[in-house]
Amino acid sequence: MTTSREQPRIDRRDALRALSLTGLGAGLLAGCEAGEDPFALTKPAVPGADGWMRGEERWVSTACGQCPAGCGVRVRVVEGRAIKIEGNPDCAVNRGGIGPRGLSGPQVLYDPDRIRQPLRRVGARGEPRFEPISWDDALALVSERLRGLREKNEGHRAAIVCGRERGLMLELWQRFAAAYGTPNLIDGMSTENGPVADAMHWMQGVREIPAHDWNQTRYVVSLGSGILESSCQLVYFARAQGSMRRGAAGSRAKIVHAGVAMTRTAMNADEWIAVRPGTHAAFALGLAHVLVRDGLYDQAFVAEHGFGFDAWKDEQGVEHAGFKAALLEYTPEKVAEICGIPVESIARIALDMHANRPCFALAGSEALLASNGVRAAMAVHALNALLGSIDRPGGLLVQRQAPLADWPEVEPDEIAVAALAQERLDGAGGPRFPLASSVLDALPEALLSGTPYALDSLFLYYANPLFSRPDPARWRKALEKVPFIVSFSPFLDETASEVADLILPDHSYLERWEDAAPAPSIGFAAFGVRQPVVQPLYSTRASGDFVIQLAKAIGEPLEEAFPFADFKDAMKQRVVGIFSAKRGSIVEEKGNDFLKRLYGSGYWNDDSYPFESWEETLRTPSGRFEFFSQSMWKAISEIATASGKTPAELLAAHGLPGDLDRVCMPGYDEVSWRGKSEEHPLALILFKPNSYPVGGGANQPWLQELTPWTGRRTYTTEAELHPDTAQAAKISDGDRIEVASGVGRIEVVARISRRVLPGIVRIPQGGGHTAFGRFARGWGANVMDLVGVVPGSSLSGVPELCGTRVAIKKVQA
Amino acid sequence: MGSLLEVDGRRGSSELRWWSLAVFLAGLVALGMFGYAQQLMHGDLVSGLRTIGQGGAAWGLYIVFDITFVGLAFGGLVFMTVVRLFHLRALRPLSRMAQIMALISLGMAGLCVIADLGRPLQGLLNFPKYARPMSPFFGTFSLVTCTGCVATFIYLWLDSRADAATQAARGGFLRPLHLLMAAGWRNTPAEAWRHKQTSYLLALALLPFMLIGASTLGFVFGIQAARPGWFGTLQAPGFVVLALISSMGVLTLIAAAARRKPSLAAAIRPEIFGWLGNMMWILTAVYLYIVAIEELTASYAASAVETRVADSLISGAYAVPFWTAMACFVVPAVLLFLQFLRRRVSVATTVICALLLNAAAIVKRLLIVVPSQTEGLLLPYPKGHYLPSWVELAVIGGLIALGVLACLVFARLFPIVPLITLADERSVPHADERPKQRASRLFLTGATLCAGLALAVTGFLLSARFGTERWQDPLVPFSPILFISGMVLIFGSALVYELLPDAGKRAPDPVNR
Amino acid sequence: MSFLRTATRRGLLGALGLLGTGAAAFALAPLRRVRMAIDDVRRKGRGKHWWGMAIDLDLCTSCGACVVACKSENNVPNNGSAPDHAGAGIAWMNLVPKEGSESNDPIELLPTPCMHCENPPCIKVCPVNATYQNDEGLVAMIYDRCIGCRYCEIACPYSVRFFNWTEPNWAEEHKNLLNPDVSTRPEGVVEKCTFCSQRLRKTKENARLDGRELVDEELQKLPACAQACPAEAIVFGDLADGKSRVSRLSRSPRVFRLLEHLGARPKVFYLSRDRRES
Amino acid sequence: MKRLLFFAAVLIVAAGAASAVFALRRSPPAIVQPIAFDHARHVQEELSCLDCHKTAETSPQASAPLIATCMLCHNEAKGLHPDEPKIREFAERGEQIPWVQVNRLAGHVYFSHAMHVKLGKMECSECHGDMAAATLPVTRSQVDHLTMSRCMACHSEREASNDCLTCHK
Repeated sequence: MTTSREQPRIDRRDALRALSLTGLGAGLLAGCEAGEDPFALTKPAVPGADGWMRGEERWVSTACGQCPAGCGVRVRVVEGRAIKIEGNPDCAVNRGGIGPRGLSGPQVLYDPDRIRQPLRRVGARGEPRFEPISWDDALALVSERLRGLREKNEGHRAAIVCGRERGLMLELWQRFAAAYGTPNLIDGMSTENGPVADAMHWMQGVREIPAHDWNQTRYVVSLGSGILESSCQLVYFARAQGSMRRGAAGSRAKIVHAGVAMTRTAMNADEWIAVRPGTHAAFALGLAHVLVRDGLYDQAFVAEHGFGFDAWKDEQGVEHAGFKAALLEYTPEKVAEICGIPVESIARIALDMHANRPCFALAGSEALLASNGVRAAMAVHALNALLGSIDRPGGLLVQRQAPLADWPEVEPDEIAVAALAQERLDGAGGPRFPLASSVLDALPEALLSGTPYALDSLFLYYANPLFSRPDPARWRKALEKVPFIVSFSPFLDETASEVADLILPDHSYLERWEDAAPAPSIGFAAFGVRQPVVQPLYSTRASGDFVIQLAKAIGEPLEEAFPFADFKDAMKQRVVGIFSAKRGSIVEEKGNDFLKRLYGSGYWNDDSYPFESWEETLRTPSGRFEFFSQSMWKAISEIATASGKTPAELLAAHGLPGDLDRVCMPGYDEVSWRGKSEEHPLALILFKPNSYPVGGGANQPWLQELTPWTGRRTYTTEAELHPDTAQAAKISDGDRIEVASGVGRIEVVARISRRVLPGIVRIPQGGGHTAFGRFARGWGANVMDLVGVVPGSSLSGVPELCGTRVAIKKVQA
Repeated sequence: MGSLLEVDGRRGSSELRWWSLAVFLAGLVALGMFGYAQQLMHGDLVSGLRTIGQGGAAWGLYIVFDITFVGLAFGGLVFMTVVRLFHLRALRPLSRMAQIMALISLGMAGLCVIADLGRPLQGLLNFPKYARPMSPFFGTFSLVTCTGCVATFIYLWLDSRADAATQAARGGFLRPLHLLMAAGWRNTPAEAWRHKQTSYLLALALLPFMLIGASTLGFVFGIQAARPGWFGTLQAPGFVVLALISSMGVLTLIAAAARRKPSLAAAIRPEIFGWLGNMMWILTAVYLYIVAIEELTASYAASAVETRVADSLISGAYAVPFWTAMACFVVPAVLLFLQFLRRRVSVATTVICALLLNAAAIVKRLLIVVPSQTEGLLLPYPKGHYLPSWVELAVIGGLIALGVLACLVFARLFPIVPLITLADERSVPHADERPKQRASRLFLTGATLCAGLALAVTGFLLSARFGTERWQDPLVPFSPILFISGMVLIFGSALVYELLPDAGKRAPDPVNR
Repeated sequence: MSFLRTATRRGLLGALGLLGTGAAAFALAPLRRVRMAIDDVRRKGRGKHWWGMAIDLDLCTSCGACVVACKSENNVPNNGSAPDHAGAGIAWMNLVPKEGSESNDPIELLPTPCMHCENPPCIKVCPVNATYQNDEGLVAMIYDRCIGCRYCEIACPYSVRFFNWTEPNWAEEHKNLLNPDVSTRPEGVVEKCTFCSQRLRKTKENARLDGRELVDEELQKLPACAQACPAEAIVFGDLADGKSRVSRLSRSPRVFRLLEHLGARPKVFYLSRDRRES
Repeated sequence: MKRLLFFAAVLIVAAGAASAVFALRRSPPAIVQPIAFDHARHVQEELSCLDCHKTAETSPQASAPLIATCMLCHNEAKGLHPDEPKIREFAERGEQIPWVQVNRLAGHVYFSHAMHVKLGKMECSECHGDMAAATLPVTRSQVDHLTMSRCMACHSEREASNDCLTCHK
């Protein structure tokens, strides 16, 4: 509910109309208004509609593109218009269910503020003044620039930001980068899901977030995970949670949520353990400690498939302490003290977990997106190993990939090879971020300092850093330094409208061919096809097609690296693999029949998961589950030597205690908060509400009018405060308050609630757009203004979204 | 310019006063129309009303003033009927004011409802089509505003024939109108006798009829089980008493205004104000008693929400207006009571008390309508709040101005105080022995009456969907109209009885003499 | 003179008595009709079906899919961010805090569609018959009759009736996604959940065209909200059919209904392990 | 008196204006079809309604045929009708024939051809009149005369449901 009730403004025209209306006039006019049918509005013309018979209706299967989950959907198309989206029962991920994001698809397709043709900036950056240009001109423009760079042997001065974590579009960009020759491809995995994927990478040798066997598990410990509001698998988790809840109490699986707030996840859990921000890892280690202390951990698994649990010697015969020893310090008492929870709860939960195996623990952004993120993720992962839940029924699974055929190998020419050898701009894999694969948030610093080299061209695919990355102001400054920026955004988002020199609008996901590799969830392999459900509304172009055309336009040697007619063709070349594998839900003798069925049902999946296939799931140097990550140890030592330092020095340079062994094992470090506790006493916890799909969604009224949390205020950004916190600052519910950090300040509405711990300010992402269309603009505040970009302390370049301290004060209106 | 002239020496200044006042009121009306036009264009969004449960109230000022005006009408009618039935000669000078007040405020009430509707045009079309008696609105709308208007008008007309005749005799540019009103009044004993009869019976019929009308408004709220604070048996009586209070108040004001004219000052004696004052304090006492009972019951009630609403009034969000209203009830009541004890009437005091009481009554009605919507939510929706927007205020202001203007104009065109009382009824011949009646007169009257009754009953039953599916159109289209016209006929029979000309020897026409 | 007075008195008394009784009868008539209406809803020879819904709160994660699905299926207009639009929003299916609106920290959210009460308070008060209950227990609007007096909104205990405070402002492009099977509502009418009667109609007609009876399986997920629900917490069906899933759920020990004490007898059944009434 | 007359006059004028507005709304302008289609001629060719209005038995809409259907016969000139070449012109341009929908129902009305034709066993002519005799294209709605009361009368005599939700959406 609101307090402001301003009346519509009345200008002279209104007044005149009003007067003309008064009395009899009013009556007559009302009569005329009844003239055109109020019960059926006439729809605007859309391309291809005339090919449909009146009232003709088709259901087209495709894959949702609103978030990485890749749910299968069926779209109801009437007279060439997409009317409604429903879940596709054939899809193993959502089984006919569908979430609010997926349902809002039509509002993406028919957003009134979509970009309708390629745009070139006229006039200065900052103000959104563009001129439309033809696709051919645009292609020429880009290809010439890129060719020019290559000829100057400066391919590395082009960078690509691809907001995808997986899928063929990412691979296509990687292919492009490799063939063209630039090391600077930054993918989406470097963002929220980074730490979990890293933990998997260092301990299991698979850089991907794990899947979980919800159907068979009996106990789940969620460490600040937002599975029911912020995750990339909302529908699947909701379904899984539902399936867990069936059956009488006792036989039902339990969920325990340890976190700083009563989130939706906590709301639906059986128990909420309120731990202090950033101490989730300690809690996990406490549980592990109890399990080990009482000998309740899966000794068989540790013995057969574990590495570095007990002390061990490396080739040089140097003795290394094991994880077991490291665990000793995390006694329940100490952990309880760190987390601010009753001692008994730790032992209780630990025993419960052991009693109710199979069980697993999973951590979420609130626990991981801080300086200590990766080790925290490793701690949780280690806990799962101790419970013997790795690749076992009811435990953690490694998402199997569909048996796609490979594209022909790319042979980079020497120009490319030379460029690829260059140091990455974001410092990933270098002394700056030795453990990172790519660090999006490191770009601003690199661009501003111009080291190691100045960037010439930047390609933004599914990336809107000026809104969705920490410290947009800094990004703005940094991107000013880049002479040529291309955005593929279908909407005029902040980045596109403010800094992009060229906008090549992508089709909406309901208009293009694409694959949909579901984010890890079901475990077993699945492959979804995203296909056009309606004819493209405007002269937009699928970015996949554009990349291929670009490669061809640049010419030698990229041409032969891209032997595809278009992206659909490229995808088909991969799908052949599934066809020839002759397994899973679709098996056909003839390739065309296979394709027909694939496109018909929109999904292929092979719903058998081979448990305990260790060679698949443990790809570490030791071939075992590494409590002590040798690959990490190796990586750091090598990078250190390469930069002529000892590992200890390298660590010191990052402000870490110099013990390399310690770093390579799971553990709990205190969060190195941004901002001193004196002037910024409160911890900022931000989260993605489930009305926040890929690319925002603030332009989808259906999502925005769904309140981000269990409150009612819409079209505003609220900060959730504990009554004590509020009282201390003399703030009451509904007040406008200013939240300030060392980086910036925003104005939000206070929401007093016992559902957060004292000393915390919890704010959802997604508000405060300055562009992005009529529905998104002009309400709420962007919490990213409070968060700083990545500092040096982190080895993996984790975006520290939950590592900021803030202060609040009431805004005197 | 009939009645003003001959008595008033300081014509010029009074003229000026009159016109300036009229212009001012007209301006208010125009503003109201402008506001309403806003509402027509932008929808009810321009009002302060919003969805219940999403922080708003769905009913507000419009409904409040609908209640107020219906109340005034009811009170006016009660006054005039009581005066007539019990031959309260002393109060007779006010009877016409009361009638006018009733007539005009009935119109205002209708307009209030229209203003509240989301689709006024549809309302005018669909109500006569589909109206159903099961909804209390049927009562307020068809009974009160339509039938009440007609009945009151008939009474007013018949009652003012004699004066009209005298006016017509005086000539002036309004002569045709006066002649029309006089409807051939010849001042014969028979006519006088007949008029006594009709006015008597009419009064008798109107009283309970309007009682029902006023009570249905109470039902509108009383039957809402889902709205704590409304649900209860005391609503109807409460509404009735409150209505009487405010109408006595307004009557006092009108009388006081009329009294400012020297020619009338004599007729409207202070005792009249004494009587009004007494009525007011008695009624107020009764009303306070009712309120006390309601609040007491609510605050003991088991239902948490019931108590929440009560508390919001007594100590919560609405405490300030509530207690102000209470004060505005108590203080005047006490003052008037003292006046009663001291047996000395001060017109000024009475007027001030009347003003206070009316303000209190309106606020109280607002406090009946709103809190049950904003606080009385049975599901844990967030509380709502309601502030009238300028549009609502403008529309209501316009309506009130319209009412006053109508009063002024009438007072200007026609004696607001029956001339007969000015002349102490000397001109009315005493007709003690009953004159001979024409059989046809009685027959025709009876016929109309019966026809009316028949129409009304059938119309009622038809619009109640007897014998058809509840959702279907009534068997006979526009059956609500049948009902209304039936009621009109019932009262119209009075016209037949009185206006049917006598056969035989014509008495000399006093007008065209 | 004396004669007149006596006559007057007698007449007065007599007439008063007469009119009094008449008045009473007149006043009571509507109420009696209401009673009858209630009764014949009770023992109504209901149509073949009696539609109802069950919502399992143990499965529900309050993700809001039902809310959006409903808006998308039923052409519910967007409210928009304009400040004066606050409180004018429409959501036939809504998430309502189950506890503690006072302390402003709800523990759980209830998906709240229209309860399609067996004894609906809203219908009784409509002055123009613009809303009614059909033989299968659906409480529906007749938009063309509605005059927008909002009396039904006031009468509804669950606040699930919504008034169009202004002309729905569809962006021109957004008109493309309007569902042709559902009429758009003009300014000034009240609207509400229909249990997706248009989908029900389509299913019925298809069954008839195939010359078969309706089967419970095709009904369970019939409304848009039930179809979307990822946790399959919402089940629709025929309460008259004792074997249907919904009627089985409606007999579960976990079941409760909202504000049962009002006697509206809602046909939406909530299931929850701890039967916390709101 | 004069004033009374004046007011009366004003009222009459107002009423007149109002009724004029309503009258204007009543009669939409006659429709001009892109091709002067001759139903009678086609019926003579032994074509049944369902041959072109294919979905009349299976879906709510009877649907006008797409140009592909026309081209089945008109791919080479029959030379019987001055407008015939237009068909091929449209086809060559890859366009559909922009037929104008004549029979429109109010936005809140639902009508299913399938139910009426297949289950109700109604003849097309019952609502659309004798198209077999129509040599000129339809330019005015054929279903305007189908008022709600007539629908309901027919429904009750054929024992079809008269529930509002049957035909209103």
